[in-house]
Amino acid sequence: MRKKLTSLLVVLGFALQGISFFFLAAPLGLSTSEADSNPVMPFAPVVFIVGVGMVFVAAVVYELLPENSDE
Amino acid sequence: MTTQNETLPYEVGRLTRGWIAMVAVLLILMGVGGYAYYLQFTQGEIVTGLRNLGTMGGATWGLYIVFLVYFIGLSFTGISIAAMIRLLGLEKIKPIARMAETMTVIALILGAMTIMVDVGQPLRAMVNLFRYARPGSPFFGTFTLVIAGYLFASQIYLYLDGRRDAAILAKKPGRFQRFFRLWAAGYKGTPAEKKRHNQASFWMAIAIVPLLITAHSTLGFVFGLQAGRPGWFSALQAPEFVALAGVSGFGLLICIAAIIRKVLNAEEKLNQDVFEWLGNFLMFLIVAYLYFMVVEWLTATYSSGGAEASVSNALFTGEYAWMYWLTVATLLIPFGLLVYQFIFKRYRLAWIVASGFMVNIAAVVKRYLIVVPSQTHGTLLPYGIGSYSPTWVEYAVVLGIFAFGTLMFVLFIKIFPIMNIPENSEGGE
Amino acid sequence: MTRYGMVIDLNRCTGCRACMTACKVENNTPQANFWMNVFRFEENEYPNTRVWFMPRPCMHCNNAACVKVCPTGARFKREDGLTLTDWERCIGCRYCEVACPYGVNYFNWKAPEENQYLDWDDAELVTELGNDGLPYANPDLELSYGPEDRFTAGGGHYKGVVEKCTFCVHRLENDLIPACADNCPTDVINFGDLDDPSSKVSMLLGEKPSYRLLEDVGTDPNVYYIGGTPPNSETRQIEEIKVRV
Amino acid sequence: MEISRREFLKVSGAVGGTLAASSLLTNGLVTLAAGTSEASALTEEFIPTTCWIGKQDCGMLARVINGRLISFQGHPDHPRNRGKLCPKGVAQIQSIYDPNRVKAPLRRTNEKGVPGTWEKISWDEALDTVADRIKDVLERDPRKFVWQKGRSKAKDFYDDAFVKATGATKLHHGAFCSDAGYRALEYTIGMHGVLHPDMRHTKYLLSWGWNITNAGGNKFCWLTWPQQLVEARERGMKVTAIDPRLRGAAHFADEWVPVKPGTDLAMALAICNLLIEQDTIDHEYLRTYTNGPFLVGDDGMFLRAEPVEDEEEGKALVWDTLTSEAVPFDTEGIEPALDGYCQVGSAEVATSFQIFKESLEVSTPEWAAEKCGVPAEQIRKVASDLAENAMIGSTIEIEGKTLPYRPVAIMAYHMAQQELGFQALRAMLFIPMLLGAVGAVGGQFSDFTWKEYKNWKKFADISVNEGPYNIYLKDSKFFPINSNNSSLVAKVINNPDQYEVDYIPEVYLLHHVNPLGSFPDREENIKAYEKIDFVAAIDPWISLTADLFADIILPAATIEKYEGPMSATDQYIDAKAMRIPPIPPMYESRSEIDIYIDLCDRIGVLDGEGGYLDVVNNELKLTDTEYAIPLDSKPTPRDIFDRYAKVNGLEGIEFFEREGVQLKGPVSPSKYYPYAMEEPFGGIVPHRLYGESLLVTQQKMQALGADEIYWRDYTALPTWRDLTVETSPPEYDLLLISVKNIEFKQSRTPIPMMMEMYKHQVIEINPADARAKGIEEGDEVVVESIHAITLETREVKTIASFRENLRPGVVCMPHHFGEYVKHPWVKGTGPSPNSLFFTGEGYLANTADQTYLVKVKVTKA
Repeated sequence: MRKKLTSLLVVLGFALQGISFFFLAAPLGLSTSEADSNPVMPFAPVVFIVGVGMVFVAAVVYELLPENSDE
Repeated sequence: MTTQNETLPYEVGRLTRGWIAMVAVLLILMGVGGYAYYLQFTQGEIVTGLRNLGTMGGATWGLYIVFLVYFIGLSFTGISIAAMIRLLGLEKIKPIARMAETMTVIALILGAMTIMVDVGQPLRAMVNLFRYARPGSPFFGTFTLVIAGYLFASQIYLYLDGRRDAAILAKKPGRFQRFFRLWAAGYKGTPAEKKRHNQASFWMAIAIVPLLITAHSTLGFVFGLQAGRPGWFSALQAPEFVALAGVSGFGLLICIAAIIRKVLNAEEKLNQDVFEWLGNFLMFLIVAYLYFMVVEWLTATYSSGGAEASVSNALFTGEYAWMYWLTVATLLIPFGLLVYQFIFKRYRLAWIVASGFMVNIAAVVKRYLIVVPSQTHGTLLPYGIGSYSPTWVEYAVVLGIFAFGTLMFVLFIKIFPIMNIPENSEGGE
Repeated sequence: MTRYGMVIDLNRCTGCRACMTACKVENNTPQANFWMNVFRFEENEYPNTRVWFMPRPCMHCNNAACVKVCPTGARFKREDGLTLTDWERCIGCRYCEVACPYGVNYFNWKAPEENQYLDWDDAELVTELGNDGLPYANPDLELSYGPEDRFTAGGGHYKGVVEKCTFCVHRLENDLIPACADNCPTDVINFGDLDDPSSKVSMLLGEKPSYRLLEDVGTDPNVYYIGGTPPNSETRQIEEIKVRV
Repeated sequence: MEISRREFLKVSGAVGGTLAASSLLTNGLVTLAAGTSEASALTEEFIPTTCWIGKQDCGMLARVINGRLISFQGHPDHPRNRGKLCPKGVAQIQSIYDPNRVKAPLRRTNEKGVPGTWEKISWDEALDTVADRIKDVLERDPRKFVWQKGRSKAKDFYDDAFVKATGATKLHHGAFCSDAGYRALEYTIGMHGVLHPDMRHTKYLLSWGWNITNAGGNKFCWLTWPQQLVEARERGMKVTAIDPRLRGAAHFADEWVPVKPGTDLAMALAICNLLIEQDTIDHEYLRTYTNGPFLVGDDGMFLRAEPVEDEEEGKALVWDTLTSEAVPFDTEGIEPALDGYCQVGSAEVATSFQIFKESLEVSTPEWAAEKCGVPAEQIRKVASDLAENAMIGSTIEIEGKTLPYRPVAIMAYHMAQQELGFQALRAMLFIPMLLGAVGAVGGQFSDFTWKEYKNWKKFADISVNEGPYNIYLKDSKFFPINSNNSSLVAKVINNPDQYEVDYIPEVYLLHHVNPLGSFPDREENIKAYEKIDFVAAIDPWISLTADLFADIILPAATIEKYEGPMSATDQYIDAKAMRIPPIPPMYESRSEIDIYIDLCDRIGVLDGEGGYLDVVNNELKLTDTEYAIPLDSKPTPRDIFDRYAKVNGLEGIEFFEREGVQLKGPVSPSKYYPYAMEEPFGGIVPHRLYGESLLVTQQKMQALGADEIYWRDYTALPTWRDLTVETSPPEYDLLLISVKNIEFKQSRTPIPMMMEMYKHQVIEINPADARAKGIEEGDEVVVESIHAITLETREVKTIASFRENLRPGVVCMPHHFGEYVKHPWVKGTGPSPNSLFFTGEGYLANTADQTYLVKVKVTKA
């Protein structure tokens, strides 16, 4: 459970970073229109930061979360 | 009270007269910095020495950006030390791990502050950066990875690493007991917990090294990707930034460690070995950086013409030459001292500390030389030579930020042990 | 598709700087902000001297360095080729300014009302006009333009925000050409659609050899020059515009 | 006038939503849009008017929104500027609203001679004070009332009316401009103008001291000429710049002849010599339309026939080659000899052309090369280029008429202001005359239509009277041909006995003129003003002169008034324009016409015959029409112009208020080309190649005992002599000239936007000269000038600015600069070159025209 949650956070964190970076934030590459200057989703950078955060929060979760009863 | 305080290690909670005086001085400096910033905020950056490139013949990035780079450079150390302890098993430098991590956290906060004092619309920036930040901008990395990710990661590191000590301190009654208990978050020091902490730390160290490289490179990219700015446009910028970050960070860490050793009379804990290791490590970083400088110098002078030459002439022989050669001197002298000690194994603390101090001068001045001359002497259209000299406002604001950082550090020292508590004071083991 | 650009015929340029004042009046730009700048150059030594002039608007590059580096998308490209600044989004980091190889960006170091040449708050003037501030303020600048209704014209020239040549976006939307091109006494500055083969700018480019400034930087500018050669390292400015606020 | 109502409501909608949230986030700045969020429809108008800042009155459209001037743009139909404006034209909007304008009539409250302190007074009080003083002085001695204007904007009928109604002595700015050139052309070909080409056809242009990129040439203040030049260049016209400084002609010059300042006469003579030597001259023109064939006796005077009937003197004789005898020049069916000698009676006499030819023998290219400091080869090249391009003998068909085609010409204007200016311009004019280019298609022109100027006849017999003289020495033995020079007037006021003047003026009325700021020899002028009892100024700003010496300042309106009518021709299209106020006069300022009417009313010279209104009627050709201004009325300016419009067949002033410019179509070739006229050159022939009356004048001056310095340049043919400035001590090794920069030339006031582009005075210097003196770019330097005769020195401090486009040995400082007006934007801008120039003997041409040439030394401060 603890390890799963940790793994989940790490995976999710990286996923959020990736999704936000490549799909939600303003598009990469040559700008040719007004739309290129806007994030696809407002506050997409926050998602990215949350993603970064989650990866490291995973460590906290891993350390702090009590083990399952089977331990 | 006194009894309680005496029981807490490293003068945590003990307010000496010297400490209070220092805090007072820091508050005054912050006040001056705050007033200067108030002027800047209300009147605009007209109160700084910054001006537009081109027809205004100025530099639009100046002291603030210099110190942004410097502060973020300092943050290199905490994380890298922590990572090295885990990954390379360098147990002997454990005593400086926490101060390094603290330095990292504070440096990153100061970095964020310098960005805010630099931008023209700071309040807007706080919203718009989160709302609109574009991955395409090299600044994206600075805002997200460096300021947010890096800061968050180092805080977590600092936190997790401190749990053991917090748990120990939480056992002692006192004002901070609740705080320590909260920090410890149920840490009991069981072998399972230790194991888990070691595992977590190890994996975090693994995760953090690429972040470390990326973050410092990102800052290098802020400059290195600009094809239109002679002196900046270079693939070398990113690795140079990583190397100089290390140099300045380790240099400052040596200074801080030496001060703490003196103030806390921790000669035993912060022994010669620690400094020797730091000195040697700094030496290798300086070697790496000097290598970059030589490469940079050759590239700039070998066949350059036009604006590129204008910048390099200004750097090596012109207006900025004294700063450039000061940088070279403040790198070569420490290098010489450290190599000498390394070869003859005759270490002197004072020399190591002096080296650490000198490389920080080099780091600040070199950042100035990265940021400013390319703007004043590097216009590709013949705008002519520009000029920039910081005003008192900029100095005051930077000093205020420094004072704020120092204040955070000395406050932290008073609420949490700045070094790991020795094994013997650990109860129940 | 439309791609606005300029073709500047240096053979015709007298270096009179009327484009600069036309720009300043039209866009109410504050002191020391020259969205359009005219270089006056001198080359070689007496008696083989050459004197020539070169207007420098924003190049409205296709591959604009400023757009690439802008952290917030305040500097953006429009589909019609304009490179504009959204002065409501700009945070004033000045990254665009250091990235731009042409030196066309101007940060507002002061509040606009303190930077408009004369004391427009003079009591008698205020009585005469009924309000303070710049008497000849152009109301078009305060409007929003484009599909996203963004504030891209001169605007208030806010303190702490970067601004630059807009190709007079507010005029374009009213079917007028930029003020500099409109006023140029000797028709040096030609403005039009580079993608339209029948436009004057395209025809000029077809007829005469042209160059763009700093082509090797890779910015792919939309401003072309006809006549002479680009400035080189021997080109010196005379009567240079060097004004600090 | 085009009015549109545009919805600005969009603003409130767009900003409203974001405003509340973002007001904090915009760093405490509420968006401007918020201020107009309640704005409803704005009324936008385009009011046609004319520029006020320069001299050529370009057509403008004033964009006015809700009664507020927003911008000026060029009037698209105006021939002179075709929808464009110069930088000052656009920027003058700042001057209209300038809070430093004189806002109300002012009275001085401190002593004169120091910067003024002023109190506001009512218009009534101000007008009464000024009118009382004028009335008083007119009653005692009308000569003591002096009126001066810098430059008349538009037709000067209302100035003239004031001068004529009051009998004031009128001074102006011409002697500082290019009047020496005007006098030379008036004398030689009867035209009022200097030299300009027929830009549609010219193929080779000598840009002689023409500052193409900054200053106007002949007749136009700037914009029209560059427009035509650029078109001519695209057509293939070649340009050779004869100029010590390439900055003016810039890249428009194909060749640069960096002549030494003041030696243009030598250059012109050498070119004439080469043209004659090569025999690339138009014999036909010279024989038919000049006095070249006139026979000249030993005394230098023409041989004349016996006077018939009421003639004062007989007609000059020429040698008819058909009959081989001397006959009056206008005898029908003769073929006069242009050159050579002939036997008349017992004497062998030469034609005046022969004399000219012989006089040129010394003027070889090598001789000129030494004087002018340029290689002889360059001079030869100019002469051969001229000869080659002149296509002597060719013709062209223009609107069905076959006309001579000589596509070479000279553009010269302000360079006329030099010690030998009058004769230099005559010699320069001889070049197109020799080529037969005067009035030919593509050739040499000097005015828009070929019409006689009053001086043509006057100069046939120049009056030289005995003293006492008036203050500008009109008809004196000192300066018989006289462009009245107010710096010389200052000298006269300071030394009346020396100039045989028996009074000094008491009352000055200065109408937008600033002698202390604009004219050379500031010290001389200051001393003179100290002697003037009462000075009143009509001006929108407090000029340096007013600040030091005015007792009363009357605030004039700038563009916000009716003024006109003004010519709008570009030399090819005829048009008339009018200045229409786009907004009411700012502050308490008033139109000058209103001011003059009120002054005349108070002085008592408004109505009645010979009064102000009567003269206005005459000048506007209203007299004896149904639109004449009733002499007992007090018309408004709009009313006057309404009558003017109606008498010219228009509906009224509304026409101009709507259209701005009245287009009259292309100038007919028969008006433009003198060869297309019914009588070639309109009968203003023969052109005075040989200046017999100049020689007569010299003799008259000698007879009255004038010193040589005054009469030595009154020679029948232009004769080179060494310049007075060259006798300065050798340590003063540089020649200072003044130049114009477009940012502030002829500006009536500092326009901040323009001042910003040119923030500080500099002295332009060739780097080689500077480095030899240890001066580096941007160094502060002391410039010290010396008077070659009196050895008086003057100095200013300024900044060195390096120019490779400047001839070594020459330095220059921009004109119209410095603290010439009370205005924050001139503070600390540096000195005016006027402080370094001298006036008076040695520094004036024989026509009293000012020179802008002085020897200086430049040292590092």
